[in-house]
Amino acid sequence: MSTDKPVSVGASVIQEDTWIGLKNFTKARIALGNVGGSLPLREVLALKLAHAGAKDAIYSGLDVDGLREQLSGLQVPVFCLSSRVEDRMQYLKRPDLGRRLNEQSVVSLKETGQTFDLVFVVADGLSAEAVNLHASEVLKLVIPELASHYKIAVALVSQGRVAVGDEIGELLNARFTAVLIGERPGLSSHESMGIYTTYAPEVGLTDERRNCISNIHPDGMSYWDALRILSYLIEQSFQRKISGVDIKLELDQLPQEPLSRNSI
Amino acid sequence: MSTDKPVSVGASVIQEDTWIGLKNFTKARIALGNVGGSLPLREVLALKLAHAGAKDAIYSGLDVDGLREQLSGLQVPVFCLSSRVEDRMQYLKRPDLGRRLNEQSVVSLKETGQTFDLVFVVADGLSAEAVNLHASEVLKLVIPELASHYKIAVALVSQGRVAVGDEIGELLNARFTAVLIGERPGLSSHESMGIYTTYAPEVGLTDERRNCISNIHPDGMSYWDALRILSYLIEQSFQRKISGVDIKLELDQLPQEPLSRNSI
Amino acid sequence: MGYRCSIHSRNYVFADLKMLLAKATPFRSGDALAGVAAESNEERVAAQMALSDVPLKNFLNEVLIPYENDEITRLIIDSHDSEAFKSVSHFTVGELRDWLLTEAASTETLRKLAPGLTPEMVAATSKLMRNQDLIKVAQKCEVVSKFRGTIGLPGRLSVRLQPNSPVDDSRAIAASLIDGLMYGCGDAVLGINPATDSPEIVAELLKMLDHVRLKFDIPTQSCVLCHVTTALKIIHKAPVDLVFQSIGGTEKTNASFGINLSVLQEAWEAASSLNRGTVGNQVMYFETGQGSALSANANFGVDQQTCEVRAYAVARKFNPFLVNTVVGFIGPEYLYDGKQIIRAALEDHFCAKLLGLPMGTDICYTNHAEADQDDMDNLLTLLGVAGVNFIMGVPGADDIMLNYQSTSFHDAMYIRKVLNKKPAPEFEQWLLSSGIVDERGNRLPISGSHKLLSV
Amino acid sequence: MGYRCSIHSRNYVFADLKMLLAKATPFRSGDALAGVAAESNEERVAAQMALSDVPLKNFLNEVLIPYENDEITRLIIDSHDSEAFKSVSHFTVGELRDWLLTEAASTETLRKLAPGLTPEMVAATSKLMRNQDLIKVAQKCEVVSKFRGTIGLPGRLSVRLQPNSPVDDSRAIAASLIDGLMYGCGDAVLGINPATDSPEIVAELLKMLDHVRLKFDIPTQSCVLCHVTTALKIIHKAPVDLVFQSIGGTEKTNASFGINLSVLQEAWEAASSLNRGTVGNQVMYFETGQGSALSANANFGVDQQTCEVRAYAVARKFNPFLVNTVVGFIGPEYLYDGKQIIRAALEDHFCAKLLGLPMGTDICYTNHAEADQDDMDNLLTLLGVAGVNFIMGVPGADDIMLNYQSTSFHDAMYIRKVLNKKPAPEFEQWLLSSGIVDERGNRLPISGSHKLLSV
Ligand code: B12
Ligand code: B12
Repeated sequence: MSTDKPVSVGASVIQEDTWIGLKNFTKARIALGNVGGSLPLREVLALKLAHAGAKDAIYSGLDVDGLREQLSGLQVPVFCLSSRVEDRMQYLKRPDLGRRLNEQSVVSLKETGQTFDLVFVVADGLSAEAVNLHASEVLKLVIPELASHYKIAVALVSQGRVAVGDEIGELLNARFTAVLIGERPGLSSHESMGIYTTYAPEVGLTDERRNCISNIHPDGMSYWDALRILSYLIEQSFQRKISGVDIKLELDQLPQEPLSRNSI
Repeated sequence: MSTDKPVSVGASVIQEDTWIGLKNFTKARIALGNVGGSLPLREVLALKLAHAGAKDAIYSGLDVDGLREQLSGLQVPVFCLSSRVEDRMQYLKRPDLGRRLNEQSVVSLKETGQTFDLVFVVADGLSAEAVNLHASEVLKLVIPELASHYKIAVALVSQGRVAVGDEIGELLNARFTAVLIGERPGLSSHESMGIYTTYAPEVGLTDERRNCISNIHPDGMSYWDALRILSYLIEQSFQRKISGVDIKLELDQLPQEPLSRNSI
Repeated sequence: MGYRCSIHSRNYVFADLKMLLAKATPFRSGDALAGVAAESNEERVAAQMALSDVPLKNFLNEVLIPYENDEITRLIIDSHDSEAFKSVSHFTVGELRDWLLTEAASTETLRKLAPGLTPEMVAATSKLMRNQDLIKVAQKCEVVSKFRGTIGLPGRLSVRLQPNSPVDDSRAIAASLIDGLMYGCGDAVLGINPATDSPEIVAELLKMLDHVRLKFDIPTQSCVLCHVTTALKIIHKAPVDLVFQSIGGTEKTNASFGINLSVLQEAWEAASSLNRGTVGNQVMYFETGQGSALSANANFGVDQQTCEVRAYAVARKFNPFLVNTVVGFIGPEYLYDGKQIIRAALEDHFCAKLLGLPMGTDICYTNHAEADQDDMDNLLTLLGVAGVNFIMGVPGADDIMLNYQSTSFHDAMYIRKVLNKKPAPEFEQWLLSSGIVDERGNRLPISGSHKLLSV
Repeated sequence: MGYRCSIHSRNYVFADLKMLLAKATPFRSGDALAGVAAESNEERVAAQMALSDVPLKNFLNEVLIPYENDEITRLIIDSHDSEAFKSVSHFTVGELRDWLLTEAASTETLRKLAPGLTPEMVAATSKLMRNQDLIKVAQKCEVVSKFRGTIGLPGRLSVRLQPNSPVDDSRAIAASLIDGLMYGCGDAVLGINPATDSPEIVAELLKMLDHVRLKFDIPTQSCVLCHVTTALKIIHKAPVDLVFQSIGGTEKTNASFGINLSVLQEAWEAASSLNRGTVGNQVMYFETGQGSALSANANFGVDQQTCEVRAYAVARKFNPFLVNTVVGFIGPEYLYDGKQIIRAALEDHFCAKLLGLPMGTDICYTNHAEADQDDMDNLLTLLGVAGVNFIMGVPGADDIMLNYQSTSFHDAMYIRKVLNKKPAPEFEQWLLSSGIVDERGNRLPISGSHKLLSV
């Protein structure tokens, strides 16, 4: 054989996929093509770059001032709290500390001596970016609609995990908490927010007692859909005095327009 | 088939090696037996335990006071020096710093304003244990024999690498250095010492310019053999005004009893 | 009582079997978090030495979590097959490890032994094994399971196609599904994680999967990984092949997941009764992962790996089609970096296989862990050699709903290529007849008019 | 000139090819020590993106170390086979990476391509490859070498038997030698590292090895790994099969080892002239390892992996029988932990194979590195899949003279078993006829009166 014939002049060596059109339906990494079955280099590098970005999101910080500012018009008390975690490194290794308030926060909540029906907890979780972007938008839509029926408070928590809502709820004698929290950042969405709801919160509950609305971000669930589900969960919880696995999301019972219609 | 017959009652499942007797000839881990070709558990665990021990040796410290004390009878100046390394963690990552003296050490050597023929450098290297155990023994044997011909000094260096001897030699205008240094600790010998000799030392030399006597420890080379070789290297270096690859160890030219005969 | 070992002049004492097991475990962040990890390498080796001398019989008498308080302990003790155990009943843990590596422990012998082993015995043994031991013994274990395809045959490696969407959008999911099929994936299961826990949505997704399967006559099975109680709600209204549930190794962990053995029993009975399988009728799909018990404060001082293996007792009761350890998924608080993830995955795979389970692995990491694609390549290759039953297939490795990186369709092509592994036989036939791969497993060029693209 | 890549709104500029290569390298401690590592993951990806667009031709025009100053640069440029290069001369680095993974890059094509590739092209390509890519492509490369045995055939894996003694004691070495042979090791070479650099001792050890080889008619070769100048001294007085030398990738590194190309040439000619081989006459054994150039202050700002691959140009010139990267041997200042060691080993193996060298690996770590036996098990398995030509066999993994842990005889049994690899064919026959292993590679029980024990 002669080796002086260029292996594949001009043409790319990538076997492209003919279904590139399907990319219109999803942000998933489909129709990437292949080189002998393996991922083409362009895709390998794109993934690496996204990985670098997602790692940065983990280290983003909760914008307490900005959030307080944005929520100021709602006329509900806003508590600024911290978990027992000291820094991000520790946050990653000690979820137990992220589930509990630090002493100062406990004292400040005890001092209020108040009782609430509904407490919205905003926690950085694994992506402060997510709640910095979405939390006040969601709260500005939901709180005005509920304020007439329920006594409401908001708590902002740095270095918080989902279960930190239990202690906050207990200290504020809340009947219900909804924790708005940054989900683990993914390669394709660094700022995905989740909402975890709990009826009759108290320290020590586990996740079977909660419901979850996940993937709230521009490519995921819209604010509007999240709010429809949230309204439903609040309704169900207050009616049945429970939360968690026994509440299923029955689509036909979802309010069509629970609140002013808005998309993300 | 019936599974109620015990797989191998009584007898061990280990296929033992019939040449256990060969263990008398070596400390190597031979005749370990096997289980289906794999290492029997007893040997796996023995290795793990030795690994824990070897890692500790890395973190042993140079016994400067003890060494100075032991060398005090020799009537040669003993300099106590440090490399530029700050702690063990840094030592492992920055050999460049371990090859250079810190400022204070440089100053102290410059202050002496003296010239020496032979400088013996004792450095912790990767196992301070090794030089703590062997260095003064070797020096006590060799220095008295040489003191009549050569002007000698000793330098003790914390956090030192082999090449730190070059800077010391240069600063003391030495014609020759011998660096006694702790070799990397092995599983079976945590305290193995090496001696690296250099003629006309100066900063920036590399290893082709040195000779090496390695594996000085109870299961390795005896003090006596090390001293025979060291005498030979000193003789060759001063005669031929070189050190390094061009000097080969010709056994027949080794002095039979260079110094008082002693085994480790 | 207590277990002891003295090293040099130091005496190490371990109060009970639970503590001995914890201290003998290779280091991982979760055990440190739980406060049960060994404090030095020497203490760890001392524990391993002491553990190696413990007779296997002890595990039948000294339970880690009281029988009265935990239905999984009861399950383990009550379902122990003492006939099968007889052949190794005279061994210590160390002897079992040594014996497993010998030729005497053949595929057939190990299959028969499985019901005689308890999770704790197996976990204990794994703690004494090096990675190479975990691979070598697992490779000998063959666990075959059947529904519409046959999974786990020697020389084969299957893939769960995981076409998730953050909004459970059918078209988005179908797009990823087609992509995966075109890369030879989907023989283990077509399995969607739903973003929303709604019976209607789950039913709708199941119908879509079944439609695609029937339309193209794909010899595989489907699953929507909702909560088991959600699946129960729709089981007679939608085409349910496999029923999924996350499970843990203590009753309390399962309670935190909102389940218990009787709910699982109910699900198993309901799904079995549908008789939708063709070559077999194993209907359960379970997922597990080190750390879930501690995360739910339900570990009772038991180390996370032992908790994990106890979950396999739950799985084993329901004769599952698939069991999957989501090893790097839960996060760095339990498995900190690539090294810990790799070790844990090899342990989980070995332990499950030895207990007779059809184990697959979600070879994965989250963006808050210290790991990267190279670590996954390593683990994928190691598990391939160990004979893992199946892996995940996620478009481009990036799950855009669960937000983590798993193995991609391309990774599946890689591992099948370098180890010369084939898909499940029924699915392989389908791939060949659909013109997707050739006999050597290479991807064929696929035209824009391929039948699958008409979906 | 300079290379650039902008990411988001940030502009990354890399002054020259040398810097581009360094910044594109996966993180390792040695590059940080040298001050040439990328400062962030993003910078690293930017460098990789820029590097992927560099035409391969550039490497022939822009050398990393000036032609005038470095005999290895001259060797690389002067010996480049532009005929063989033609087939890929239109590629960028990224395209070469992509092409290597395709079916078009077959074993035969790659063999013919090898002389057309320079070390820098290959190093650059490897930096863009994931571990799975390094494994997959290396697996396709077959490099066979011959002396008294045939090494590197597909389905085979050989072992250097390394029976060191801290005092070069013949009986101690013989004891380890027998032990290793009894575990099927020694087909790559019976190779002793001498503790003392004495011509007489080296000669004596060579005689002992030759005596054992002849007495038991073992189809293998021997070597004492002294300095090449020492070997030259005794080459006509002692039975020298292979001549050994450590080599580096810059002229100055080699100077620090006390060698240069002409010394190696002299050694090669002398050893070849002895004609001691039977099935072939490849006489050189080289060792390399990332970090040696920096350690000798001889890296000229070139990253350590590129320096390493440049050493392969030196090796290639002398048509070696064995090349061995001592990957975890040099220490944590160059490769900090198990992860870095594994990555570097896969790179070294891939690069050498692609350049046409018979590469083996000293899968090892020192006690000052963050690594353990599990890391070695992983690497051993990965390299086995990648098709490594040979590994080390050290009694119980513990080299009592060099003070580090390598692979053991038992490790060799493991990898051959799980991957179904055989020793070199000549040696396999000998093992069978000596009653040491059976056809399936299992160790037979060996009586105390076995002939080898009469030594
Ligand atoms: C990590 C994770 C898990 C881990 C949680 C363990 C841990 N320590 O982190 C494991 C693997 C155990 C798990 C299990 C389950 N999960 Co989950 N999980 C996630 C995931 C990927 C990330 C969550 C996150 O980032 N949280 C933010 C951090 C900062 O909070 P945290 O306090 O550290 O973590 C807590 C919560 O994440 C909570 N949690 C995790 N999953 C779920 C699910 C539900 C329903 C609830 C109430 C809470 C909950 O557990 C953690 C510890 O308290 C999300 C998907 C996503 N993109 O968010 C799915 C997700 C939340 N899980 C989901 C489901 C369905 C489950 C299961 C019910 C599956 C099953 N059939 O058993 C189980 C059981 C959950 C339970 N009741 O405990 C769905 C929820 C659908 C919905 N809208 O209700 C999601 C959206 C995706 C999915 N389909 O899997 N999960
Ligand atoms: C590590 C090591 C190496 C590494 C050194 C790189 C590095 N950065 O560490 C590498 C792989 C490059 C190496 C190469 C060689 N080594 Co070497 N090496 C060792 C080893 C295992 C440990 C040394 C140690 O712990 N030093 C202590 C630390 C604290 O000092 P350091 O300043 O960090 O390290 C310096 C010295 O180790 C020195 N060094 C390393 N090897 C040699 C060899 C000689 C002859 C000299 C003068 C210096 C030297 O290089 C390092 C950097 O300056 C010893 C065996 C042992 N048990 O000691 C063999 C050993 C010292 N090496 C030996 C030999 C023969 C060589 C080679 C000559 C082999 C060859 N044929 O090319 C080469 C070239 C050495 C040179 N002139 O540069 C012999 C020496 C025999 C003798 N009595 O002369 C020994 C005893 C064992 C052996 N047979 O391999 N080596």
